[in-house]
Amino acid sequence: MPLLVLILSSIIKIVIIVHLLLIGVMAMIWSERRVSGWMQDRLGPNRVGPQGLLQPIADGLKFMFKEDLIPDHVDKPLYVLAPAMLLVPALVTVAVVPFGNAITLFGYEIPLQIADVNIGILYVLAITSLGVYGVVLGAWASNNKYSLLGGLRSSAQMISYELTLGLAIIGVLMLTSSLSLRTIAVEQGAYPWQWNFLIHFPAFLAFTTAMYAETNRLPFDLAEAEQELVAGYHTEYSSMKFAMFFMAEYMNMIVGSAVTVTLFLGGWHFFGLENVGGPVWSGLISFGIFFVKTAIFLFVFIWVRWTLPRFRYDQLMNFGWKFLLPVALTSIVVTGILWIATGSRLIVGIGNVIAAFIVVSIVAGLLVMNKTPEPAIQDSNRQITPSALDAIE
Amino acid sequence: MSKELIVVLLVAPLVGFLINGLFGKWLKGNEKLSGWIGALAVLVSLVCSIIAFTSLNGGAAPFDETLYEWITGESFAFNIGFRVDALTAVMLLVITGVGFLIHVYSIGYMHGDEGYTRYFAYLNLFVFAMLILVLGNNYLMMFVGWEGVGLCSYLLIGFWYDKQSATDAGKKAFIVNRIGDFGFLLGMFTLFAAFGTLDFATMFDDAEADNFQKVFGASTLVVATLLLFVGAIGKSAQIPLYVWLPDAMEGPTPVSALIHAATMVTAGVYMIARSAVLYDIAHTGEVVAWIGVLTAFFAATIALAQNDIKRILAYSTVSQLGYMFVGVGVGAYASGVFHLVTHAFFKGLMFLTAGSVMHAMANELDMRKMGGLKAKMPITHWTFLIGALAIAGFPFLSGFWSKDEILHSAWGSSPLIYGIGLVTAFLTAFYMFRLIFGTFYGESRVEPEVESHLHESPPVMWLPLAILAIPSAVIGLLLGWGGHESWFHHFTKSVFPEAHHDASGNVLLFMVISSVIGLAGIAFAWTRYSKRAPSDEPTNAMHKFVANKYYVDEVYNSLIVQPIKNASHYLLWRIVDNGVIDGIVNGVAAIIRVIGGTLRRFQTGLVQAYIVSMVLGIVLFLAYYLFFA
Amino acid sequence: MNPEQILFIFFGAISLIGAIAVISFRHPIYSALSLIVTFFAQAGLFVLLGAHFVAAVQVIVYAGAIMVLFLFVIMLLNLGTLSAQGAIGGKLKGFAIILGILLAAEGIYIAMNALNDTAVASAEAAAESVTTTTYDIGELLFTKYLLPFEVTSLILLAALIGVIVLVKREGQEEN
Amino acid sequence: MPLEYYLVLSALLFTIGVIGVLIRRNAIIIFMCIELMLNAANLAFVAISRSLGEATGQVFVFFVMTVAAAEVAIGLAIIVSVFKHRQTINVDEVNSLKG
Repeated sequence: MPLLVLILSSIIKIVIIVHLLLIGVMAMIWSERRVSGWMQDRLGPNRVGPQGLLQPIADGLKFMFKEDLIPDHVDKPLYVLAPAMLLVPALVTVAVVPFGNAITLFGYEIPLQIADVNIGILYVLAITSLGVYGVVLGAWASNNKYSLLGGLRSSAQMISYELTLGLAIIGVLMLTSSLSLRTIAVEQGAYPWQWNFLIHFPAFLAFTTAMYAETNRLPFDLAEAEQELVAGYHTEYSSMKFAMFFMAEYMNMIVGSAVTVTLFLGGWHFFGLENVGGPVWSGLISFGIFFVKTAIFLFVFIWVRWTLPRFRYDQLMNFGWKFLLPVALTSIVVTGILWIATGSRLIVGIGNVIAAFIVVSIVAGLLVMNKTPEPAIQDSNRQITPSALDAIE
Repeated sequence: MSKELIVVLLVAPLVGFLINGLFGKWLKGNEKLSGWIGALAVLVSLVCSIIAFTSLNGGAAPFDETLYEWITGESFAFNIGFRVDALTAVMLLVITGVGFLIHVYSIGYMHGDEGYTRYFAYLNLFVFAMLILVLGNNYLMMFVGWEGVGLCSYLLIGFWYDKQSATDAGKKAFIVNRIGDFGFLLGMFTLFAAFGTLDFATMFDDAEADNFQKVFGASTLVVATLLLFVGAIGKSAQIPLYVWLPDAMEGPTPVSALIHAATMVTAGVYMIARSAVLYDIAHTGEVVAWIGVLTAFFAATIALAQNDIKRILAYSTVSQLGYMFVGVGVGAYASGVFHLVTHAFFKGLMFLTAGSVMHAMANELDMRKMGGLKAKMPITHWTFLIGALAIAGFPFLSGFWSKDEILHSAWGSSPLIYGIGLVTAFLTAFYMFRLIFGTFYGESRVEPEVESHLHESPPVMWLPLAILAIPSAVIGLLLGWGGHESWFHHFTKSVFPEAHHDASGNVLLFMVISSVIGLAGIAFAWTRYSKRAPSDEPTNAMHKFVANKYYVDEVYNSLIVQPIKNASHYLLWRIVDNGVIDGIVNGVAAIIRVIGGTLRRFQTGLVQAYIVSMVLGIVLFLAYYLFFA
Repeated sequence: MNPEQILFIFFGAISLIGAIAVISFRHPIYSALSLIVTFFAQAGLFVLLGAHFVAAVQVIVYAGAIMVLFLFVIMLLNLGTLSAQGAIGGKLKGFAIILGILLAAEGIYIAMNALNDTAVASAEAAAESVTTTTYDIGELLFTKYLLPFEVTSLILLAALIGVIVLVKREGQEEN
Repeated sequence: MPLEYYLVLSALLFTIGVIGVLIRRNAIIIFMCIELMLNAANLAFVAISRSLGEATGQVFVFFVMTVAAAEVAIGLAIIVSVFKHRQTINVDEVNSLKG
């Protein structure tokens, strides 16, 4: 492929995908509100446009025309920088996600992926881990106790759950022997029973859960818990800067879902449907399949939001360190041993589930046995004193 | 024979030692278990030894292999290697066989002792070290074992370390042995300088081919073998280094039986038998034989006047070791080793019976307070009697055969040695039966409160006695029938050089003479002691002189120990240590104090100031390295 | 000027500027941010050197974990700028900077000259464009350097326990 | 790109780290400077690894990073506990090393 074509096709892909993401964000905002309404037996937005479809645009316009307020007491450079630092990683991650099989145009085969990096999954992890800076810096720059607490919570939470995020995919990597997302998607094959989420079911659950935590979604949204911290790290933000935080959150959801679909749900594969039609059509169909899968996963996001209540902070830490992390570690050990010993994906899958069950039972048993009456949470974590450390830890 | 077999044989006691030594604390509640672990470890070794013995194929197929390279230099290599030939196989059987029985015996004997597990740990360690000593295929391995058994001997003599006399005896044994070991080391160095290796096989081949560096000219091997013999003198308690062995009786009696009668003290004999080739070439055997026969006679005379049964046995051991040296000294290596084997059985047996007596008598050792024990302790009595008859050379018992062979060979070498040996045999029979009559016959002189407790020992103790009594009685007949044409000689033929003097004279005549001498000794003892107790007080000057062991300990004390002590106290401590060394130390300290007083002002407590000086150092060092070096 | 040189100058300049910023900013938060920038530029240099895996790990470990920890602590202790006067006066400070410049000069001298006629220099021409893959690193890591690898796991474990002990004891004292 | 350029860059970064350790008083910034020095070493490792055409240097970078992570964890814990006791992390004021 000539360099020119490569550059051109890449630019086109980037433009399309970024716009798709932005549109996706709007769609998500709309569907979140509509689905929430549906789940709570109310209507949701239904005035602007048919079914309220134009509501996100209205919201966007409102954000744009509001006064861009920069409070007096903030650390100005960081205050301005923070929303961008949250949004950029979310956008950049998408570069290595394969949206579909290749599409053939004008005799050139163009893969539906911006860049097939050979360390793709490491890239995703690296960039995802940067998302926390936006939150933390925004929180600190706001020079506001509530924001700061939100930022602290967020950073601790993200560091904790990143571990699970990284460890949970190692089983997948071991069986695929590749770090490239495209290879991982291709290796999974066409049929759902070949997909990774069945082979690594506990790891899949752990990964998904950790991803919820990474995106600061309910039930893990302690960084912006309204009842405790007003609006957490973005309390001081308004107008477009707030909108950027807002968009980043949804964008993270979309990208996270896409990564999950690629890693665990067979990517663009679905019963061989992706191979139907010519070189052009099959590419488009595979993209469609990928889109649908991601959409379903996003629906689960909203569904979970209205199903599970928010964790308390210590529960969050306990859950992350004492359940998810052991499950992810077990998954590595079990997958490795069983794969070497038997070489059968079926046995690996069954073994993973059994081992995870055992580990969770043990941990739960230990926790129940060691249960001591929980001390009341002290008021002192309202102010940042050395003693607040202990309460936060 | 496989490598694995040897490793198992060797490691089993080590494992026993580790278990008892490391986990003894947890085994304490169940001391029987601890004892049986120890015994089992040795049993494993025994079984392996038997397998090794049978697979030797009558001495035809020796095993010699290196397992591990220990120290490797440019021009030399010391290896951990093992050699199993006829000599080693015999030693293995003696060590593990007698060792096993003594372990079993100890289970009963040590019952209720505070250091029960420690005892078995030491005992197992001893067996391990002894096995290394006899298994090694070079002098270095032998030396490792040599030192190992020395250590265990020290530990076990001082086993009851809260008893002053026991710790003193342990120290004495250790120090006296060090003198011998020093000789052994020097001998080893000489050999290494001469041959460039310490491996038996290559060294003996080179020696026979006269292919070695003559570090001391023609007398190289003479020097080396005599130095090695100094080691043997220390380890095997010969004149003048025999003084530690009687004191070593402070240890538990089974230890005396195993270490100070059956195995360790015979290491010197083993070493000379092993180095037979060298001694043959160097013609130093005569020295060995003379030292041996003098020791034999000298120790026997001391034994005449002792009243402590273990001490009598100890001097008897020294005396019998002297016999063995006579054997290996006159070139009858097989006979010497043969006597080693028979002696291991009957002397082990006698020590154990002595232990049995002590057990019954509440640790009483003085035979003036015994007498008439035969009725109370029949098994002990009979087994002891068998042992005593064997050592006295009663016809057809084991000692008869081996001692006879040695005397026979001695005649061929020097009639004078033969004569002294014969006298010693008479003395041996006499003092042994003095002991028997004093202990088991006649009126009971036992104190009343002790007498009420008198009993035969439990089965775990008398069973080993009974078992040991059998070989004590018959092993000589089995192995030694036929004198120099016996099975034992055939078996060990491959190991030893040809005897250079033929057995002259009528074999039967020699046998008759020694039998008569032995019986005469018994008869003489019967006339003197069958009716009356051994005398309380020495009656004349000669008796007193002998009863006090010729005052050798006192002579050593005033000639060697006191001068060294005084020199240490006045010269080394007062002048060298207090004056010179302390002066240097204090002076250095004073200088440093002055420097430190100046330098401490630089210690500001500020980390960064330190780092600045560190970086300054780095910069200067780099500058020097880059531009000036 | 080929693209590699351009990129080298770009990333090199950023990392130098970032590094200088680390030691120049008064406020630790800005220092930390500058350090993150430096780390990113270094990751870029690693990519330039064909070490993709190391680049990714650099971002994950340094930017993703270590620096977050730094920020976390800075925010937790709510550290402001420290007062200017200290025991190390201006003289020592000037001396330190001079020392640093000397050190840099020596380092550059080493970098430029010391590698002459060494194995490195001779091998350089042969292996200019070799890209090491994750596979290569993994293979080395789990064969030749297996023991060091296991030892690092012990180091991490020790650090883990150490941190818990450090912080836990303090907590109990206060309660 | 010649190896020397990377090494010069590495040397410069290292020196900046050293200067930082020498002139800054904030323990956390000193700590960051140490990280900077480690990174400079990493850069040299990777550059030489590329020049030699083998991955060993990168393996060492991996080890350096592991040690750095452990060191940061411990170091920050120490800083936190020092702060709890003395309410400062100014190294000038933390001078208990004085004899």
